[in-house]
Amino acid sequence: MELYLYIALFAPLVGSLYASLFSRSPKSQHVGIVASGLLFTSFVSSAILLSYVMGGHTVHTEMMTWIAAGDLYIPFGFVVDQVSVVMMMVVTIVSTVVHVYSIGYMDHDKGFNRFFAWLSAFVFSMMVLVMSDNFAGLFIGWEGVGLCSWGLIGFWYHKESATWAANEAFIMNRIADLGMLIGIFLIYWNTGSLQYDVVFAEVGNLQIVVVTWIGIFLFIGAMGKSAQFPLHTWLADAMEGPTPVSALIHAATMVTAGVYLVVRANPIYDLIPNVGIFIASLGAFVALFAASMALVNRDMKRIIAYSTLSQLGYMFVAAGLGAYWVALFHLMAHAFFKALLFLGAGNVMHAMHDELDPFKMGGLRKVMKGTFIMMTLASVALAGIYPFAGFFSKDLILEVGFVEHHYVIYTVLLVTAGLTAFYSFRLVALIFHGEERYKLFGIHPHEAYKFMLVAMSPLLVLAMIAGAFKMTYFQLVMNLLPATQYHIHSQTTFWIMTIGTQLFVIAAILFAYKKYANSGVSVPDGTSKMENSFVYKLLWNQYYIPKIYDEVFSKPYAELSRIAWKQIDLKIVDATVDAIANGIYKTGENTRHIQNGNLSSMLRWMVVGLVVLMTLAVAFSVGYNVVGA
Amino acid sequence: MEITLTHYLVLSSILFAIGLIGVMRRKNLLMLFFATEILLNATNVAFAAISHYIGDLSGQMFAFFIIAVAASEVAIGLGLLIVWYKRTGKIDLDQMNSMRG
Amino acid sequence: MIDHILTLLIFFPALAAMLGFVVANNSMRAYGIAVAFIEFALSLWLWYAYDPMVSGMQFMESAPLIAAFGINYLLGVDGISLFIIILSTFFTLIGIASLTETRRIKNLIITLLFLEMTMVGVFAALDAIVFYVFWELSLVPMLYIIGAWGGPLRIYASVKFFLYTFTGSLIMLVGMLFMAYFYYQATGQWSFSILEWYRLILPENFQLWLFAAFFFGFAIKVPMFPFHTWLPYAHGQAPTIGSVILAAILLKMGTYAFVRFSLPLFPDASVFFMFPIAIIAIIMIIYTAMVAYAQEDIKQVVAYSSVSHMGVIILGTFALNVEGVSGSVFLMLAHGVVSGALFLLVGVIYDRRHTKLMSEFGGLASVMPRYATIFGIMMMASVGLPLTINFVGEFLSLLGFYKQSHMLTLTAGVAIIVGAIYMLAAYKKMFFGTVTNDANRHLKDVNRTELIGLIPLVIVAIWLGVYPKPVLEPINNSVESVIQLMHDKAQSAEAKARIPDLSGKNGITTMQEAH
Amino acid sequence: MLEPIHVSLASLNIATLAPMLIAIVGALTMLVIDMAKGGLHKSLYVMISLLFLLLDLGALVDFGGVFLKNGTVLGFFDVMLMDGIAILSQIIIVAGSMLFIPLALTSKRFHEYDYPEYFALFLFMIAGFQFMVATDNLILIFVGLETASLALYTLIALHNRSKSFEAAVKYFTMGALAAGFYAFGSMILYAISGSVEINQIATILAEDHYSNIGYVLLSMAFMIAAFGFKLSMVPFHTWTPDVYEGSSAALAGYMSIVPKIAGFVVAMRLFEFLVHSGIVWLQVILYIGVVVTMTASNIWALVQTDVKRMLAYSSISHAGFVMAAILIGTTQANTGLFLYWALFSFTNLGAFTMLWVNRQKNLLPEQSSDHPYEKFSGMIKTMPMGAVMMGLFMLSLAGVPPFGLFWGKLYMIGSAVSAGYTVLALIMALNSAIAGYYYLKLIVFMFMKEPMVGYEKFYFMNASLSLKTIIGIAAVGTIFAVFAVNPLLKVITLFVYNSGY
Repeated sequence: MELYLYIALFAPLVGSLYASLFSRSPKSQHVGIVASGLLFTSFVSSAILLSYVMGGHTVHTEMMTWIAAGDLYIPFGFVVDQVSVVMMMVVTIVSTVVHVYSIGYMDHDKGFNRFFAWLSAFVFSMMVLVMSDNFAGLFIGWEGVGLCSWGLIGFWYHKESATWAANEAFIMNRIADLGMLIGIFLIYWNTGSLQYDVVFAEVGNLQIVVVTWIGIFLFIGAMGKSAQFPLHTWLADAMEGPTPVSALIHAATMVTAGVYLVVRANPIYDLIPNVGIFIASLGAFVALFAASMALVNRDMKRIIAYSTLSQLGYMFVAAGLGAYWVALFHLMAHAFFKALLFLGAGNVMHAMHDELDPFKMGGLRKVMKGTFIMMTLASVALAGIYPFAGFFSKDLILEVGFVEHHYVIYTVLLVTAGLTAFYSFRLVALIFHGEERYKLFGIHPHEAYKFMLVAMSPLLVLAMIAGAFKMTYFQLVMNLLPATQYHIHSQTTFWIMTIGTQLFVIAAILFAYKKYANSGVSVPDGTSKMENSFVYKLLWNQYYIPKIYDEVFSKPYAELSRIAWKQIDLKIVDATVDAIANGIYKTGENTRHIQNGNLSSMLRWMVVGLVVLMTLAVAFSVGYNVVGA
Repeated sequence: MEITLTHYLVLSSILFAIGLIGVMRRKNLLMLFFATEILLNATNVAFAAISHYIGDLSGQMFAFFIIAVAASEVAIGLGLLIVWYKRTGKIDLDQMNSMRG
Repeated sequence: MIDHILTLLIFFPALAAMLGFVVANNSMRAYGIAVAFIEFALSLWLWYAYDPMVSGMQFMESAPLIAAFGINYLLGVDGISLFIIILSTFFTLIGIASLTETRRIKNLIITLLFLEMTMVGVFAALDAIVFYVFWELSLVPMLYIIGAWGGPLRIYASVKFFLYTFTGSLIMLVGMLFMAYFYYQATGQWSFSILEWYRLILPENFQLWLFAAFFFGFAIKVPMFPFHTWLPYAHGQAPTIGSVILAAILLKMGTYAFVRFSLPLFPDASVFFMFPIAIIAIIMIIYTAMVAYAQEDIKQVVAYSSVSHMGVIILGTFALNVEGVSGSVFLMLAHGVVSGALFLLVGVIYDRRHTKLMSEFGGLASVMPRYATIFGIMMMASVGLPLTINFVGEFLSLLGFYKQSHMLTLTAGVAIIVGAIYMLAAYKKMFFGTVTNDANRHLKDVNRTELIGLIPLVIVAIWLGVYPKPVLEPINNSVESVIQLMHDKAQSAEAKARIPDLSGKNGITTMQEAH
Repeated sequence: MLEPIHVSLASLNIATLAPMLIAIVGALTMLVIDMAKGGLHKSLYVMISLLFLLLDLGALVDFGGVFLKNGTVLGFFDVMLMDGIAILSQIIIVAGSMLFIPLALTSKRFHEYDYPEYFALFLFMIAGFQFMVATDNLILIFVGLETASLALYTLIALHNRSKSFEAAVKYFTMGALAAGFYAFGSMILYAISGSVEINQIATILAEDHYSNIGYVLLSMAFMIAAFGFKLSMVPFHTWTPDVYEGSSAALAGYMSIVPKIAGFVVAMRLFEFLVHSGIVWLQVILYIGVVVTMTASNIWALVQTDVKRMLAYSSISHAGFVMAAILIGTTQANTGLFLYWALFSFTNLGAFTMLWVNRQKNLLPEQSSDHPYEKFSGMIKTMPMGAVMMGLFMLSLAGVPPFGLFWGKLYMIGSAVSAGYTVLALIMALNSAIAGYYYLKLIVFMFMKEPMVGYEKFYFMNASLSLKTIIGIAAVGTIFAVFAVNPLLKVITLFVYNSGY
């Protein structure tokens, strides 16, 4: 089985290296095919491993030593257990799909080969992240995905906005990584190891305050990667990258790494329920917060990104409340339908020549039937309509909130579910229904390549039927995660809740259709009453948070840096050194006239010297006598 | 009044002081040389006197040597002075400052 | 020959430099490469012959020099110095091989070979005075390199570099003399041997004063805030080769000296000064990173980033535990490789455009893709991405210091954020966007000569990031004996507590036993 | 009536006079040769001087052997005192002179070397210095001092330039004043102790428990003034730069070494017994004097525009540095003094010879002095070997290891440290750093600037085989000093320790 482990892990790396060999040459189809093929290999290996793990085994290997100093010992160790294998499956499925899809999507791009190098490298990093058997290995993957995310967001490096977004993403993630790093340090100095098994065995013996700090710092790391408030702004900006990237990295895999971390570290978070409640509360807040921003946004990809953010909030609610398996389940389901949604959006973008404003589209269902169906179904799944994947995973989270008696969280999530349905179908309605507003802009949309649609189909299927695997999945992960079943004891309550939620959601969908699927929709010009309302502006400007960050952090930092250089470094530190040197030199300049070359004054200096010496002699001897007497 | 050693020493000191003042004040090279001679001879007076009062000859020896040295000093000094005078036509100290700083 | 390999390593380049006066101008580069290559091969042989399991000094050589005053020609390497020696020979080779300078190349190569002698000498010396001799002597070739091949302000920069470091070293010299005097008082013998000094346990207040005296010499060399201002000038004005050697090797002398002298000689003082120095290190890390962010000149960015990284090294050194010190020694190597490579890279663009102002560039990624890639890799290494060489050192250094202080490490950890900020910003300014300056439109990508220098560095940066063990293990073993020595010598209760006791561990031999 | 004194020839121990006599005989020989046949070439006189100095040196080495076996030798009515430091300093004097005398063999003709009297005076001067150090009799010190000084004044003046005369007159006048100080100081000592021999004075004063402390201090004030002049301590230093500038580079280099060592030895004899007796006043004065001399002259050297003048100030600073040995007064410090001076001789010899090499006959209209810094700019390009040599000497002077002076500095600072003079040690170290600047300035000019058009031909104007040889010797001595230090230290320590210092 170790062989499959290594194949699953390194096949993407090989693909990446292969692609990077050609990264400077013009587009070559084979690069995409090889990379996709290798990813498929990886997927197959993962699948084999899955079946093996389902047989009740796990695979744990240690490839080689990485860092060993003092008592610290960090190997390149990999583990395939019930949790990681689920993640491996998600990662390899989505990335295989995205790879194949990208062959079509990046067809006309000059950086085709480079794209695949980065993309496969990302998958490799992600695999390292999920398969590592220790926190340091996790951190390698953690940073690796950050790097690839940087490279892919800024893939079109000639665009200022893209590179800016890339740097923003990297730096914000770094802020969180610091927290993660500190968490790792705490773990090491308190348990003496970074291996999961050792740490989790040891963590119960630690003081609770230490565990709390560990939990907090690790979660700070998770907040960055999963773009939780207040480190969320990068995710929306990251949409500057090519759409397959958004599908893979910023929807399905990388952003869920934070959730994975919390799930993985469940023995730690189990000990600190207070931190868990904080996580859950933050998750609930982010769910609502992000959904609210999605309501008014006019950028197709950003809407989906906010939706992702919102769904991450859901996952954190589940993880925070101790329902780790639920979180992981939603993670999986979400990966499928959200990736699908993004890829669909990619098709639309292609059709619309990179136009992102849904108000400028409309009526596309006629020309893009396949995409229309896929996106609609994905949105249905996202909204959580029975029997699609979202229903099983999302409703479960609501139930968890209810069962754990966190009614505020429950209410927030319920409202968010409605909002989710509304903005999802606002988008669908604006893109595919109503009048063909794009004609105003002289665009001639066309459907994407057929193989791209075919490539997307596995995701469609999974988005539809993933819920059916719920019990299988539960059986699998209960070996590793707390196997709590969340049942609402009263059947009546259960049915009222479930049906009520469904009705609420459907109502939201219908409202969205009513408002946006008619022919009266026009491109907003900023004059309508709604657009000038305070709430709209607040949401439109993302609660002014990017602006605040710019004003409070970026600009002062730049200004402070300038002051540090020009005022402190040059004018104080360096000037002091120069002043000492100049002072010495000036003293020389100012006193050299003592040597004026005149013999008389030279003689006088000698006599003065003598007189001074004599005076001192007399003074001293008088003093000596006085003291002596 | 008996002349004691102190008187000699005071005389010597006064002479020395005169010499010092001369060295400091004189701008004429020749007068400067005179002043240095006064300095040396002031010492001679003291040496001779001390030698006499403590009954030891080395003081007088010292004085003789000083006289000899002073004589050769004058020889050198006058030589330099003459050359200087021939080159510049002056023996004024204030003219002598081509090197400074 | 293996018994005198260190002597050979030190004086072979010097001898070759002498003979180099005879070589004709147009063949000088080949000669230089040949000599540097032989020297590098010798240093690899040293590594091969080195026994990584022995923690003490190996290849020791001793000859009386000024016996009457206890000065001996005493050489030896342990895991701490071995790799810095190899780094020196490696960078001399790379520097000469990728040399693009054409003016008075003969003088330049001869100077570089002399410089190599001093560099190897510093790290191989086990006698304080021999150490000091090479330490000071290294200033001279660097002075000449900056002053003769540098930019418009080269004279100011070189004189500042020389005088600043010279002043610090002289204070250090007084400290060394004191140390020798204490040894004399204790034993009745003069000795400047570091290993002999290790056996001396000094009263704490003496330690504090001596630590301070040594500190001046080391801190200016490192350079530590606020003694760092010579560095931007030196780097800004120095030719590429000068900056490369300066950043890669010469700065390491200071940090190396901390490990070699300050820690084992003054364990109590090291503990006493740990927090003040950590605060200075943090200022170095954050403040200089900010200054780097404000720079307009790419070379200055790299220069200030050096100071920032040196802060992490200092922090690791003063973690006073095996993890931290090993990490800081490893980071010395890592920073050498990475900053050396970055300076080489800056040199590449400078050779083409004769400017280093970032505003002159932009969009280079499309004009010079290979250049952008290598720069990107090195930038990521500099930022400390895992699986690159810098990460191992940074991680261990910070990890080590975390044992001593939570808050300070948290603050120092900001390094990974601010480091990313200035580096990414600089990279964006230079490489991203569209080409706006016509002068950049037809720049040639890196050529073969330049690749000869850059490719090995890329390989090393990744190889040692993925598999640091061959280097880290000997370092670790030697550091363990240093830490054990410190623990044994420490007198104050706090020092005993702060410095871990490793005597329970297997395979630890203290300095004395190994000696 | 005085009783006739019977003196046996053996007890006179005439041999103690041998070294000086050899020099004097040499001088007379040359005068005789000149009388017999005039117009002979200077090389003859150079070689004759060298031969006699060699004999002189041989005699001294012989005395060294005797000293190591039998200890201090007294002679000639116990006026001559051949102790360790006398022998050591004489060796330095004679060896230094031997290295300087070949500098007369320049390729350009200089007026003074045409006179055989020049060489005769040179040897007389050496004899004077030898007398000065080989006695503790104040009279003989005075006579030796004046003999040497008067000869030196003349040598300076013989250079036959307007500036030389000015220098000679200044030196002479101030020297006469200093002689007056010396005489008066001696007189006071004689008055309170009734003796003119330093060791007797020391004994008498000690027996007396320094009851006349006021007078002792007064006499010391005069003595410090007198020797301050000789050793060019601030503020008695004012003659130094002018005299160096006025004399030829060769003679200036000579003056920076030989007269000073003679001065140091006398200062050691005169001051150290008082320092050891715990006369705080003297310690304080010396401390201040040392620090001020070192620092002030360094600062003034910074602003010089002429290399020779810079070297003049630098040698003041070095002298101040070495004066610290007298303040510290331990065997280690005194050993350091001799070691330092021996090493300094080599380096300074080289530096001044380099100046001498590029000395031109006549100044260009825009030149204000013989050796402005600009003259050296870009030297590496036109005369690489010369530039490397000069750079080497500058580095050595700055105290960059492993060149000669570093070891001297190391040992001196080490002795300060051992004697507990921590602050002094730091000041000494920091002064080296300040000094680094002006030495570096010359290196900067030589290595980092472009050559001045029209000056190239002066670089090597005056070079000749003998000058190059001297530079070579100096360079070898400077570079390989590290190997000489150990034997030197051993010998010097032996001599100094056995002389009771």
